[in-house]
Amino acid sequence: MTDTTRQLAADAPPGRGSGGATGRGPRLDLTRLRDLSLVPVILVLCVIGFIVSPAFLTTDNLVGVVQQSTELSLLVLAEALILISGRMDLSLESTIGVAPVIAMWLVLPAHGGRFNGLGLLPGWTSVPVCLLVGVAIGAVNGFLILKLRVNGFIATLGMLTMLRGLQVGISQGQSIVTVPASFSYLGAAAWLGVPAAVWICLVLFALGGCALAWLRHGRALYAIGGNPEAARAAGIRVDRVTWAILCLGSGLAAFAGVLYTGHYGSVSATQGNGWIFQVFAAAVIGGISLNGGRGTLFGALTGVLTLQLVVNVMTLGGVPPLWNQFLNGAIIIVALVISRFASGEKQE
Amino acid sequence: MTDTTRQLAADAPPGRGSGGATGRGPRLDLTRLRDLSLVPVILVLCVIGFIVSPAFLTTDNLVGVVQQSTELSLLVLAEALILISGRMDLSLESTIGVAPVIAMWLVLPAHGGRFNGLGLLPGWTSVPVCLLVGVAIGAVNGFLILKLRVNGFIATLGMLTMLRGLQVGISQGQSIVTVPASFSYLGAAAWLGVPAAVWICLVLFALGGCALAWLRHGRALYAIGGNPEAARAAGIRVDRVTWAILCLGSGLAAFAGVLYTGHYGSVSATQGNGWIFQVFAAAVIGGISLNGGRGTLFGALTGVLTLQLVVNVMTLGGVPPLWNQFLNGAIIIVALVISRFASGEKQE
Amino acid sequence: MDAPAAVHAQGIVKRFGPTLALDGVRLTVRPGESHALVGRNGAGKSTLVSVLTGLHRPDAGTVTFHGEPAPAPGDRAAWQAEVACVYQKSMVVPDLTVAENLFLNRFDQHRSLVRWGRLRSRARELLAEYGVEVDPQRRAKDLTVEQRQFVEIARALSFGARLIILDEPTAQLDASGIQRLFTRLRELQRQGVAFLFISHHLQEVYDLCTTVTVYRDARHVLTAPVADVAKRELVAAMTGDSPAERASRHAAGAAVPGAAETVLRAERLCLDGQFDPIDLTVRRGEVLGVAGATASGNTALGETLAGLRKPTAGRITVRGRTVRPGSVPHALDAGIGYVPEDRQRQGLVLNRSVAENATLTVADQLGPWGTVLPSRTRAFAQRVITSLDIKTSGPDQPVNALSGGNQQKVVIARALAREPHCLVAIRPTAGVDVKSKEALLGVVRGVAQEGRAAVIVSDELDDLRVCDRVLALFHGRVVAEFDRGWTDQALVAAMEGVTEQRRHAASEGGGQ
Amino acid sequence: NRGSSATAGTSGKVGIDLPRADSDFWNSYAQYLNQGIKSGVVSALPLSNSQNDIGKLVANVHAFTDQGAKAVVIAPQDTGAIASTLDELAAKKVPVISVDTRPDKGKVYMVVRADNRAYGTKACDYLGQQLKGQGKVVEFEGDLSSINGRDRSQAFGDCMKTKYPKIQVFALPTNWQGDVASAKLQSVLAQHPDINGIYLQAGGVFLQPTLALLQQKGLLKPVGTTGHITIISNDGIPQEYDAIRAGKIDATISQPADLYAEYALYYAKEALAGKTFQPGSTDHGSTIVAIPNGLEDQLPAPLVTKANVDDPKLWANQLQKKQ
Ligand SMILES: Nc1ncnc2c1ncn2[C@@H]1O[C@H](COP(=O)(O)OP(=O)(O)OP(=O)(O)O)[C@@H](O)[C@H]1O
Ligand SMILES: Nc1ncnc2c1ncn2[C@@H]1O[C@H](COP(=O)(O)OP(=O)(O)OP(=O)(O)O)[C@@H](O)[C@H]1O
Ligand SMILES: [Mg+2]
Ligand SMILES: [Mg+2]
Repeated sequence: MTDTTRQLAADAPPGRGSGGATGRGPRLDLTRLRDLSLVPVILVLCVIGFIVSPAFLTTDNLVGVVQQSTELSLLVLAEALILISGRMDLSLESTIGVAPVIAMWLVLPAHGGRFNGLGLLPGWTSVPVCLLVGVAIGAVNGFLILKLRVNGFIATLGMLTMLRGLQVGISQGQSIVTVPASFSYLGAAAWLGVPAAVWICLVLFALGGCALAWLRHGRALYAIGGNPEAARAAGIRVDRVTWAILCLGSGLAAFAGVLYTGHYGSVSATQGNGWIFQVFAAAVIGGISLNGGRGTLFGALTGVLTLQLVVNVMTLGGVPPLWNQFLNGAIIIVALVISRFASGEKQE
Repeated sequence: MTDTTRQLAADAPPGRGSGGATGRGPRLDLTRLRDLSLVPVILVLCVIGFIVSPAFLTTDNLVGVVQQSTELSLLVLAEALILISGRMDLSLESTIGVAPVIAMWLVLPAHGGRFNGLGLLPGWTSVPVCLLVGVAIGAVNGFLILKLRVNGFIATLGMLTMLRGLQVGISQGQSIVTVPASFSYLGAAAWLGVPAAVWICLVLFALGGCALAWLRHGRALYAIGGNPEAARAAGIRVDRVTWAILCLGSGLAAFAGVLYTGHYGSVSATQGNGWIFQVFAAAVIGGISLNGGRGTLFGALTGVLTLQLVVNVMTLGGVPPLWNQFLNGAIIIVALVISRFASGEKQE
Repeated sequence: MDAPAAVHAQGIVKRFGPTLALDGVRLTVRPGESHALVGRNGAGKSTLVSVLTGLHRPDAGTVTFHGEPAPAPGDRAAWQAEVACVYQKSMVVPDLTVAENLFLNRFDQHRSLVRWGRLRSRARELLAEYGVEVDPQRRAKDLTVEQRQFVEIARALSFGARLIILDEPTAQLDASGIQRLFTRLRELQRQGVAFLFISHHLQEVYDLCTTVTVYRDARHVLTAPVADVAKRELVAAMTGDSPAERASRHAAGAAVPGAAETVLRAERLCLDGQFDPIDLTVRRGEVLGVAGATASGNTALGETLAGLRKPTAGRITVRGRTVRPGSVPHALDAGIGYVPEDRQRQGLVLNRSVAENATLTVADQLGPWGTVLPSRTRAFAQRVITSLDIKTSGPDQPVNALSGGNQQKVVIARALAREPHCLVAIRPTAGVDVKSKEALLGVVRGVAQEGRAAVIVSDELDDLRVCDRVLALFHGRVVAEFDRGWTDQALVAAMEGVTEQRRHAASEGGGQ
Repeated sequence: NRGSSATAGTSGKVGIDLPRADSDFWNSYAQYLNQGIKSGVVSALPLSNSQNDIGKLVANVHAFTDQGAKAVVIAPQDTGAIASTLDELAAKKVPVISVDTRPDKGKVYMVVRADNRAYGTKACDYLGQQLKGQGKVVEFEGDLSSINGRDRSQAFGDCMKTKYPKIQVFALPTNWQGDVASAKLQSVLAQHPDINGIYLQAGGVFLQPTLALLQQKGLLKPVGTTGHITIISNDGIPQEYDAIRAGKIDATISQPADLYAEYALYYAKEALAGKTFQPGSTDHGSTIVAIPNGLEDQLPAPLVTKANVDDPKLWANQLQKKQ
């Protein structure tokens, strides 16, 4: 026995807590622990929140927090899937804005309104059109990354700028206030007293989580992210799947745009501006590896909630406006460090 | 004989143009070609610029373009060094702002001005203090990345937010207009009719280029970025060198802050805001690999000039303001694609 | 004869950019036949493998299985039904469990839902069937090299294909591992499974195979029954020149006088979980071998000597000077040269030039004031290229364009660059073809002849033959020490921990 | 022929830079500029857009002078970092008209802006009166590092402290982001359900998110009914007028995009003609005041309520007529 343990110890890659090496039980715990690593952080935040203001633990407030995280969480969901399969997409932050604008442009009547579209399509098509636009954007990203083989980070960065510019160009920089009812419904409606958006996000995360856990194509993402060659040898159509995921991701971003529009009552000209950093922060402190092949959607979700709770607690606590941003950054770092040590894995 | 030639053929690395097979000369050309890949782009831009406006080719205009690129190019220089050694630093974009502010805070008199500092130090210390602050920031990044082993991307992202917040907190969001003469001199002065900043940048790039080419520690960066383990096994003090480079990088960013202050006449509250994406774009289209171990400073420099020329040409060409940003993004992508095919290397 | 070949490849041409990897080669493996494919590094073996398994589409030529044309390039399932393969480079997904790696993308034929419980039990059965004791729950990256190799082999075999390709499966296995593998393979042979077996260990070819095919420089050279070709002819065919005097016999040269000064000494050196306190001394002109199977801790010992690992106790001295423990730079300065175990991982900066890699350790000697003069660098590189005869188009060629053998030479050049008093080399000939192997071992021997010393940490008998003295490690203890003239059986037995005969047992830990 | 004589002196071209293209307000400003230029007030180089980046602004100004611009109209969103550029222009004898912001340093020919401090004070007074000097008020602050945001915040804060000490103010920094504003308002509402007033520092960004949130929380009661939250916005864009007419919000402060454009061009023309101005009241109901580095024409920023929301003279109403 001693020798097997020694042997295991020998193989344990450096830095994984010594627990990593020994036997089965601990390892499982560790794996699960990686996803739970933010739970303590969230609990601490809740305690602080409760201390700074009794209003924190009211359903109103908590539901509010969750509702505010819906759009962001969808982007994180999308980015998480893309990261797990070993890619990156920065352009999501623009897709959430440009997809609805293009949809409105195609759908809204050519005159009368403050923003004049082409009026090519009936109002009810706005949501599907918006999603299609998202998918199309994903396809373009896929083409750049998989066919032209240019660096994904910069390619999607260029797309980010270009799409934002496209939005400004089409909307002439205005917010679009009058949108078809069908378009704003999902973001505004409430089911069983809880915003519809919340239900939808939960469902989507649940679906995504199950897909990653039990579906063949879900597992394929981990394989592709972990070792593309092996995946290919095992008969997974690496490029096709990756492309599909890029499309799906952008589609989700477009859908986030739909919710956003309903939630905030208009397609704002700066919708999603500067979100991508938050998206990455949430995903990574949630335990998703930027090198692909590792992480769970549950972790990502905890990441989003952490960031949103921070804002909420700081507001309730009445942090002096001038030091708001500073604290925000500090807390990201703290959360990152905690999740790194809780999961016991170096995040190279 | 025949089979030696075949052997040569066999030993040629893949995809580097048929020239790669035959002996040294061509390969060298090819390697250099990777750094020159943006030169055609720049030439095209110049032609366009000349067509759209005769004012383009005036020394005034061209010197102007170069001068406007100085601060950005210093950040790119810093990021390039860090990328070559296989790391990333997003916080540079905040360092360029916060370092001068802290320096001013320590140096400026405690009352009188619109912005009141602590007046702890004499005015002439402002530049050195600023640089020291930069180095200190780099040290903190190094600590997070190398000691705590957290993900560098997110850690420096957190630093980015935190430092920006720190700047807002200290400066109360104001621009600091009255700065010591010594502090604004370098950015404002002109030597031989050309802005001092331009000379300084050229010298710094030249120095950096030589260091990378001919200095022991310069070569070490490539080794570290290319394969840290091998570098370590070869007796290179990987962590120490990396740490030093992070400090140097932040120091350069702080120095860019000094130039910025002199150039624009004040420590602006939004100094460097949102630059980091440009920095990465410039570096990567300039042929620096995000995976480390590859790229040259000359390439990076061409990257910066390309981006800056685009802005200049678009202004001279009178691009409709609404479509400005769109073109910007589009051109990044085009440049990326061109540099990818000119260098003939997949940018995974 | 009459039965259609398990696989028949004809006129296969494959180029990678400028590189002609396969030049109209042919290969035929009959049903139930064990076919060896040998050739020097870069001969095109692995490339042929990827063609035969449908990973690469040949530029020209045809492949048929049992007389039928090969499946469509995209149709992996069909390929996998025809031929199973253990590739040269690891094909597991590090972060996934062994169970999942075993059944990657074929969890359940019909249902797209994965049933984990069932998957695990199937994995357990599979591993048990092939005698691999690995917990299917473990993540692949936590496995030892050997365990991983066996998992891949088990996976390959589990497809139930009648043709199995093994590309250098033994390169990373120790003797016992190889034995286990071979017993398993022989079983399959009896069941009439056909093999294509690639290895640089010709002995294995003779042990296992009936027919052998030799490639040289992307061309087919010969195919013949193994029985009909003597080793020297085989080598001749691979290298294309008249057979050299093989140095497989024990190292020649005068015995090292016990009086010779000690170059490297380790006193009660120990690293928890790796090896127990060990004393060893290496004298001028001596080559010391440290033999040991995978888990024996001999690699760890080597890495500790080189300063890559920090010992928990004990001290290392070079010519009486104590070396600061756990610091590579100090080890280098003290005069310890190091050839790491895995050239791809620790040896080379793959995208940099041969010159740069070769001079990595001497960067401080190539110019004044910390400068590195390109002229001197290239000159230095040129010297080692000629002295070690490294096959390269010049000092400026990136090393990732060199074959394994040549890459390994660059690593050794780097280790010798500082003219160390003592060279520590871990498995210096791993995955290197016979010709290069002799050259490399010759170099190591040469170091000793020049009045310096060397330590070879390895489990390959060919490596250990050049040693004057061999310590055998088993589970972190020195279980035996051999002078020259040891027999293979004795040494292997010692490495396997079967220490019934313990002539000059080491002063230290004769344990059990 | 007055026009011709006026344009007689104005041989040179004017370089005009727009600060950003992603806000209703600045796009209306651009529209008015284009109208003015078409009607030949001045001849201008093609408009440039500095995307809220001072570096781009400076680059564009350089381009203008290289193209021989004789006067420059800018709207520096960073009032510090423009200083040295102003000095250069002064050296080149190119007069500068600064719209909307007052540069901290460097010579300007004329600053054309409505006093942002006045916005804050107006809003404070309006809320103070409506709430009879007590209650709880939420203030959406803009970006703390933008001069206009800061002026409005400070003026509002000071006024509240001095004049209406009984009113409790929750100042929420938002970086001009609607979703941030909404999130923070939601938090505050959870804490204090009895908020009586809201001050939106920029209707363009905050209006819709605020209305949407109140709607969802059932707090959007028509003006006059009990439990109505008094909302005063800032900008004077058409959407705000709609909201006022619909009784959703009470008032807004019209930041005169039309006057910004009109007088930017007017002063550019006069500058080219070599005319100089003196402090004092003007013919267009505003006053020119002397500032350390030049003059400032403080344009009127009318408070718009249900009473005068249909006044055709308001720029947003003219905008609607156009469409
Ligand atoms: N990925 C690749 N890109 C370019 N050329 C390649 C690549 N892989 C192999 N080659 C070429 O194919 C030739 C044969 O390579 P291969 O790997 O088949 O050699 P090998 O016989 O497997 O050598 P070894 O015994 O070292 O494995 C090499 O000369 C090389 O030039
Ligand atoms: N990426 C590559 N680009 C160009 N040539 C290559 C590349 N990889 C391998 N080669 C060529 O392939 C030949 C050997 O390739 P390969 O990598 O299979 O050898 P190897 O696998 O390192 O040998 P072994 O695995 O037996 O140690 C060499 O001649 C080399 O020129
Ligand atoms: Mg091979
Ligand atoms: Mg090989």
